[in-house]
This record gives sequence, structure tokens and C-alpha cells, in this order.
Amino acid sequence: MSEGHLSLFYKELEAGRLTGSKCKACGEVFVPPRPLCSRCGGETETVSLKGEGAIESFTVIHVPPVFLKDASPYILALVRLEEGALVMGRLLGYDPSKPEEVKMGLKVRFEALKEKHGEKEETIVAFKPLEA
Amino acid sequence: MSEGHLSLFYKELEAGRLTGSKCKACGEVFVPPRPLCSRCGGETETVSLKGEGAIESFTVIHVPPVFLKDASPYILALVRLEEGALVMGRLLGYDPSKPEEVKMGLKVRFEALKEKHGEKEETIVAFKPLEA
Amino acid sequence: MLAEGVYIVGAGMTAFSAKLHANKTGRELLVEATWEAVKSVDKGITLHKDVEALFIGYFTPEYYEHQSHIGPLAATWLGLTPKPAFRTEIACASSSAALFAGVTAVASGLYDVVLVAGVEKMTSLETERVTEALALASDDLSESKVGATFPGLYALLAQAYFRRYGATWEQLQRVPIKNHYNGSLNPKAHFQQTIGQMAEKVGKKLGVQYKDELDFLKNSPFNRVVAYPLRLFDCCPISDGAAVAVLASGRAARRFTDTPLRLLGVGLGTDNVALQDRADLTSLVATRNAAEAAYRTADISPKDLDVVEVHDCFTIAEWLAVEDLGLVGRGEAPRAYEEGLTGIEGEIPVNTDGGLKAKGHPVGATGIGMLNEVWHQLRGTAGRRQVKNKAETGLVHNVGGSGASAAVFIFGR
Amino acid sequence: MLAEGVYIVGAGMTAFSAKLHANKTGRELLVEATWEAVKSVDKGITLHKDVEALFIGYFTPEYYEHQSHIGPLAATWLGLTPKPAFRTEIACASSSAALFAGVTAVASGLYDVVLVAGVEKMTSLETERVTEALALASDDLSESKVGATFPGLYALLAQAYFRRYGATWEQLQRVPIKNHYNGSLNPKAHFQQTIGQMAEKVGKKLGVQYKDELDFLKNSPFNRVVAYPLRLFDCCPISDGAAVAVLASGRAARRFTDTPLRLLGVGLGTDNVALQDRADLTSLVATRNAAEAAYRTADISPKDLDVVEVHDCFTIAEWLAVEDLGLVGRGEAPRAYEEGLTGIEGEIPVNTDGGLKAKGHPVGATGIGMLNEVWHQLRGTAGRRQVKNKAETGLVHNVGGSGASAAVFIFGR
Ligand SMILES: [Zn+2]
Ligand SMILES: [Zn+2]
Repeated sequence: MSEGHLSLFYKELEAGRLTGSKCKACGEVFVPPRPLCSRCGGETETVSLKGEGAIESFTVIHVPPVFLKDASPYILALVRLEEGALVMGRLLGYDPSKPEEVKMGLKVRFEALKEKHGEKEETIVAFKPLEA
Repeated sequence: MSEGHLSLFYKELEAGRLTGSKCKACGEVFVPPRPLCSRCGGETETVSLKGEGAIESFTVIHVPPVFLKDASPYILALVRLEEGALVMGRLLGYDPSKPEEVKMGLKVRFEALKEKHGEKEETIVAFKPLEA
Repeated sequence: MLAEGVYIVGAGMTAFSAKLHANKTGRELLVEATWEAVKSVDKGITLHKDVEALFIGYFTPEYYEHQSHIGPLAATWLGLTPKPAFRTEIACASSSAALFAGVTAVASGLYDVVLVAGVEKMTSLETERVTEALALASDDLSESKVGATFPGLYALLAQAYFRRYGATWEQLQRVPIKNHYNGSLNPKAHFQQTIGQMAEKVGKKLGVQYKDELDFLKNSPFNRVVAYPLRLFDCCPISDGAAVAVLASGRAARRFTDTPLRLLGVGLGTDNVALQDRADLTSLVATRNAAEAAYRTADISPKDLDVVEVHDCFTIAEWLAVEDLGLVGRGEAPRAYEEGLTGIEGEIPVNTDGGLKAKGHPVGATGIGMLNEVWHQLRGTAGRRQVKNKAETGLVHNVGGSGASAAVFIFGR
Repeated sequence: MLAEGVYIVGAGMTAFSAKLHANKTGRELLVEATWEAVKSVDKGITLHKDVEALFIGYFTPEYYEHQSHIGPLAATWLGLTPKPAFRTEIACASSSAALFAGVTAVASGLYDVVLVAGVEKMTSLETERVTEALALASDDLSESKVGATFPGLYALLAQAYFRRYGATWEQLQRVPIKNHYNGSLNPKAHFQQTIGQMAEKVGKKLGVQYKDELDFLKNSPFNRVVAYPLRLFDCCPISDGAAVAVLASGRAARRFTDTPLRLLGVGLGTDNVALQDRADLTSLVATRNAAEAAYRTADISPKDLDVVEVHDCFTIAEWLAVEDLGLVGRGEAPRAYEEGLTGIEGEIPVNTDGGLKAKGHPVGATGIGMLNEVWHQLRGTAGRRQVKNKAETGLVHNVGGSGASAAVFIFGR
């Protein structure tokens, strides 16, 4: 039952798509997909997510991990997708030195971001303003 | 009470000397020094060791840790010092490809060995034949 | 319910510090803390003879000391070999897991006397490597990889809290101001200066005069942003340290002291590691569940507590803790801190030892370090920071990571 | 003595393998093992509803998955959140520490049903990095730094044993020959070929015919020296895997099955981590102490055992184990193995599942992996490797590092 939830997620992410799990019992949606619901323990099914949502919280990282030394400062946001899931991602399209311009509730859209972490290229979840 | 048992040991080792602990209760001797006896829990005193003893077991390492890639194969021995302590060290003066020439019970003498581990220079415990 | 009563008959700890322990290894810090615990046992204890097992919390020895298998290693250095010994880990609550393992081992009837310990030797790594080691407590895939750091995760919680309750960063500064004051009364604290004293010192150097502590925190270049809106003084420091306690069954306790502490309540709670999987960003469900279990087993309510140790790894964490422990209502922390409710002289003294902010946070040692404070407050040996009326009941609250784990223990005299 | 009885009501594990799990993370392996454990519960179990806590052994997630805080992370993936969850570590016996924590938690009266688990996802690193991760279990200062590796430490023990008892490497080869045979009967084993089958395959490729299995082990270039005198086939492989068991109190057990296993005895033992601090190089004192405690609590003697799982990370470790557990006298292992005493059809079947050598050794999963074998043997579901007369009593023996830790558990039907 467990094979590939995470490898599927990253394969999809690399192709620019966001996937999650929906609980068959309580309807909760989670990212990345997993076999059992984190809320009620019910079984889940894998779902494709549109990736649009609103900022529920954000921060600007000034003291980054070693592998992101050259990328800081950068903005991280928790975004509530329309499908219900909360997702953390890098927030693009805003100036990290002007956090007052980032507003809670702002509409954003998912984007896959390719980034160098040391020697490795990684694909991570990012968001940018919906209007852009 | 605990300050410096290990930093003392390494300072002495770098200067070419071997130190240990002797239990005030049961007389056991241990290397490196420590505050309490590993046999009976008694308090110890730090002692200087002459460093002569006999091989009690040995092996030849053919698959080394990463930082000793270029040093392998090498011989490791457990040596019973005259003072009673058992000590692990690199065995020098023998050919690692001829383990049959290393005999249990052979008399050896302590020597501090300076060695590159990656970028760092480390000083470790070594032994060489007493006759040499 | 626990089948057998469990008692604390001794406790000890090293100073928590970034400087004092530079030449010591984790095992040597453990010896130092244990030595003090031995001396604290009223009728004396002989470790090798009396102690039957050792449980030890150490979050990341692999990174700090290139070492694991800490249980038997510590046993050797404490003169406890061949007694059973293993390590427990739930991030920053690792020594609370050791305490839990010790409590259940005694309550199960298997042992009468056990040592529980915690240690973290952090200053062997540079700050950015420590940041990386700490990040192991968050979800590598959903958080670390995306660029989250621990200050960042708590900043996200702070922003959600501010938004929900209309609270401000300025209000939050009551937390470090209080905790540094408490730390100034604690000879084992990492920082033993009030923020006022620091402001004066920094002001002199820069030729500036700060109006008050908040003015310093707001306007000093020293208090730089780490993860917006959290600044340096919203974060606990990086410390070395160890802490130890001796547990005994009801049968055995009186052999060691006539005035043991009794464990009244115990609770562990868990939440999803990744913030994005949490049901609520303005509260830690793990704390609420752990507290509920602890209050239930102790059969007491928050208002019965005389002294409380909470996990303030970041300022916002202390606000969340006092709410989730039920000391104040949801959203009431800002007002409670303005009114001084949690000061040493307040109604519910919180973090009398300076908290993680001023006392320091050698991760694996923190839970049992908190127990040391409750030990002293309940026995009336807390010196200048002793709460007014000798405390009868104390609580320890220790969090792992950004709140995926929490442990709560309640002790009585 | 334990205040309350503890029962095993379910068990499951993944295959142990270096290939099958390439695309899975540790958390996914845990789900797979748990799924099997759920199906093994005769009257059914609902994890989220029935399980009250999770204890999990994982030796080095920091290196393999850049991840710690495994307790709550696993809880999420197993649908167990918000139930308490933490990790235990004593090197290669990490999941035995989890089993111990689960046993004492149930026996303490705190919980009625807990999940205990072990996992190690090792193949994410190259072999030389795995060697480095494993070396964290030895003393960094006295051993790793000097150049000791795990095969090297066991080679030192082997040499001391050979010297004391006049035994030879050739005699020792009965261990891998037996264990590969057993592995060939176990569909979950890492290696499912007898050494004879391998000899034929390799022989064909090289155009050589090996006289027998020993001839192959002695003369095949394939069986190169790793740490003299130990060769490749004296060492267990590097595997991925997870294993799980469900524990219940006496009150709760019958809700899940009418035929639980009962925990009869439990013992943990500790010795100094560094070989140079050991009193004896031809025996593991930690095993002897753990066994003594387990036999005492179970009130049985070695001759009462029907099936035994021992920790054969290296061939010599199996000899030491059967002696230290009292299955044969000191120095008698060579003769006992020549006589086939420990074969599936022998008087005391040892490592019927193939042992660490053939079944594999995903470090943190090994202890509870052994419990899985005893589960099947005692319930008569061990398939082609089932011991002759349905077994009544089984023992699990799990070692940490080069013998600084040992755990022994005895189970009965
Ligand atoms: Zn659900
Ligand atoms: Zn002694």
C-alpha cells in the first residue's frame, strides 16, 4: 500500500504538478500524499491539486541553513489551498526586505521551484501572487 | 571533578606520552583516564603509563573508514600494558599483507602517531615492536 | 494510572553555558551533573551499588560528537556499567522521554532506583552547523528542504497568533524581559544579566541611551531580525550542559531522603511534525494533550500549581505554553504578561530559572534541567529566585521541535 | 518483577532487502510493516482507535535520511497522531530498547495497547558512508579515531576466541552455511540462496568447480578479507527494512486474539563501549547479564527453549551468543556447530529465519524483526522453516555495537 507516495510526489513536483491525499473518511486533504489520514487515521486516495490558495502565515528567513546561504533573505509562507490543505512554500514575487507588503489572506498560486542545494538540484514547492 | 580528563589525555598524547586512570578501590587501570572506575565505580587517580606491553589480539583492516582510505590496509592491535590496562592502537613495523607474522603475546612499545584524517591532523595511539 | 508511585530523590545539573565547558565532552558534562545529583541525596547514594538502570536524552550526538550509543558510554563514565542504559530521542524533549522511560521502568516494578539524564554538547559546531543539526527535528521533506529553520517555524506560529488575537511583537517582549530578570538570579544560567543591564552596556559602547528595555530590544542594531518578526532576543542561545535526576520507587525512596518529590502526573503528546499538517497554528495540540493527561493522572487543575517551567525556545512558545497548559485562557497571554502574572512574585511564576531564553537550551538536557528547578523550588533551595510561599506543586513542560512532541510532568512535595 | 503481564497480539515486517525498497523512505517502510502487523491481529485492530503510544527504534536516521524526531513523524504516517511517540537508541539493539520501553509502559499500568517498531533505511548511502554511520556505535575517541571499523572490532574478538579455545576460521564457517540455508527458506530474507547455490553460480562464471561450501568460502576471490581473519561472508549485509509488534496488557490482550504470546522474561545488559575497557574478549558480559535477568524473570533455563534468535552481525557473534546465553558451555560452540546442534532440525534451532547474515540487518529493525520470527515459530506459521515440534518457548537476543549493549526477551505461548 505504501509504495511510492513520496517518490510519486517528487516526480509530479518535478513536472510542475502538486499532489496530495484526501481522506476517504473525513475529507481532509494533506500534502505530500500519505497512506493514512493524519487527522482521523482513515485511508486516503491520492489527488491532484490546483494549487491556488491564500497566505495564512509567512516569515522572512535571515539566518538560513548552510545550503541556502546565498539565497537569503527569502520568504516562507503557509498557504491554505482551495482544496483545504495547508502547504509550506517559498513565496516569490515580493521583496524580503519589505515584509509589510506581504499581507495575510493574499491569493497565491503554486509553482515548482528548481534550486541548487550545494551540489544537488532540488525541486521545491513555491508560490507567487495570483495576479502576476 | 571531571574537568580535563580527556583534554589532558590528548594534550599528553600529542607530547608523546600515554596517561590513564588507576582505581583507588580495586586497582584497575584504564585508558584514557576517567573519573570513576569502569569496573567497580570507585574513584580514580590519573597515572602516567610506561607504554610497554604484549599483543592480546589484532586484526588487519582492509575496508577502512572514509578518512583512512589511503592508509589501508593497516593493523590494529589490543595491547595489554604492564600496568594492566588494555589499549587499542595502530600496530606499526609489520606488513599488513602478512598477518601470520604478527604473533599474539609479542612485546610492543607505545608510540604517538600523527596522521591526516581528511583536513585535520590527529594524534592517535600506536605501537611498534619492542626490539625495534 | 501508574501501578507504583515514583519519587525524585536527587537532582543535579551543570551550569548551562557557551563558554564554561569548551574543553569538555558530553560524557564529562554528565559526570559533573551526576556528581551534583549524588551530593543532593539527603541520606547519600552509591551510584554503582544503588542505581539499577540509566535512561539518557541526547538529541544529536551524531553531529556534535561524532558519537552515538550514548547509553553505555555514559554508564562507563558514571561508573554504572554493567547496568542497563539506553538513549531516548524526541528532539528538544529528549530528556523528558528519558524521564518518561525511567518513570515507567520504576512504575512497572522492574527497578527501584534509576538515573535519568540529559545532555547536549553543542558548541563543538559553528552556529550554522548547529542550525542544521536542529533542523533534523523538523520534517526534512516538507520543511527543511524548502528552507525552514527553527526560528522560521516559530515565526510562522507567531504571525498566526498575532493575526488571530491582534497581539504585537512589542507585547511579546515581556517574555525575554522577565526571563532575563529571572536568569540574573540564577548562578547556573547562560545569561545572568537583565536586558536593562545589557542595554546599558551596549548603549555605552554605541554612545546611545535606551529609554527602557523595550526601546533597546526595538532599536538596538544588536537585536537583529532572525526570522521576521522574531529577532535575536526572541531566540534561546546555543548552550552546553547536562542535567540528571535520581528516581526511586515508594519502597526505595525513604532509603535516600525523608522529603522526596512525588511524581503526581505524567503526559506525553504528539502532533504532526510539519506545520502544514497541523489543525491549529495558534496553539500546540501536543501540549494540550500532554497537559490533559498529566492533570488527569495528578487529579489537579492548573490553579493548583505554585511554580511552572515551560518550553520558551522562542518567545512565542512561552505564550502558547501558558495558554495550552490552561494557566490563562486562549488569547489571554498578552494581557497576562502585561499584568506580570507569571513573574516570580506573580500569581503563577513561570520559568523562575530564566527559561530556555536566559538559562540556556542544551537541547537534550532541557527537560531534566527544568525538573532541577522544580526540585529546588519545592524544597525551598532556589536561593534568590525562590518563589514567595514555599511551593507545594510544580509542573515541567518540555516541547520537541516546533511542537510535534510535548511532555508534561507534575511533581508535589 | 513486572507488575502487570505483557502480551504480543500482532507482528509484521517488510522484507529485508538492499533492492526492493530503493524508492521508499523509512516512514514508508514502517507503514508497510505495520500494515502486516494489523492483518496479523486475529480479531482485528484499528490503529488510530486502539493504539495508545508508539515506541520506535532507528539507529541513525540523521545520516540516512537527514531526519530525526522519528517518533511523531512515524505517528503521522501510521495514522496514530496525537498518541505519544518517541525514539529509542542503543545502536544495533535500538528496536529492543523500543520493545523494552513498550513493555515497561504497559507493565506500569499507563497504557493497555502500544505499538513498538524498528526501522533502518540504509541503502540511501554508499557503503563507505554506511561504515561511517555504523562506527558511531563504537567509542569515537578510543576506537573510530584509531581506525577501528565494526568488522575490525569483531575480528579482534574472533582472534581472542580462536587463541583461547584453539578454534579456527574454517570451523566458524558453519555459521554462514547454516544461516544461508535457513535464509533460503525465508521469503523475506535479504539472501535466499544457500552458499552451495552461490558457489555453483560463481563457479560457473569463473569456470571453477568448488568441492563444497567451505571450499568456496575459503578459495573464492568473491569472499575477500574485510578485517582479518573475517571475510565478506563473515559479515551481515546492508539492508533496508522495518518491523513492528503490537503489545497489550493482560486486560486488553483477549480483545485482539485468543492466542497471544506472553512475555515471560526481559533483561538488558551493558558493558563498556570500547573493547579495551572490557574484562573479557571471548564473551559478551552484556549478553550474560541480560540473559541472567531474562531467565530469572521467566524462571526458566536455557534447555527449556525451543527456538532462539541471536545477534549474528558477524559469524563470531553467533558463537559468542550461544555460549553467553548458556545454550552451550564456554568454548563449546565450535563442536556444537560441527554437530549441527543449532540447525532447524537440531536440538536448539538458532536463527531459523537466516539470522542477520542471510535475513539482513537493517540495524534499527533487527530486534523486532527477531521477535517476528519467534511470533511465527510459536504460532506455527513459519512455513518451510517451521521447527519440528510446534515451539512453546522462544528467545530473542539483540546486541548493540560490539557488545556494549544487549537485550534478551523470552516469549511463551
Ligand atoms: Zn481523515
Ligand atoms: Zn575499581
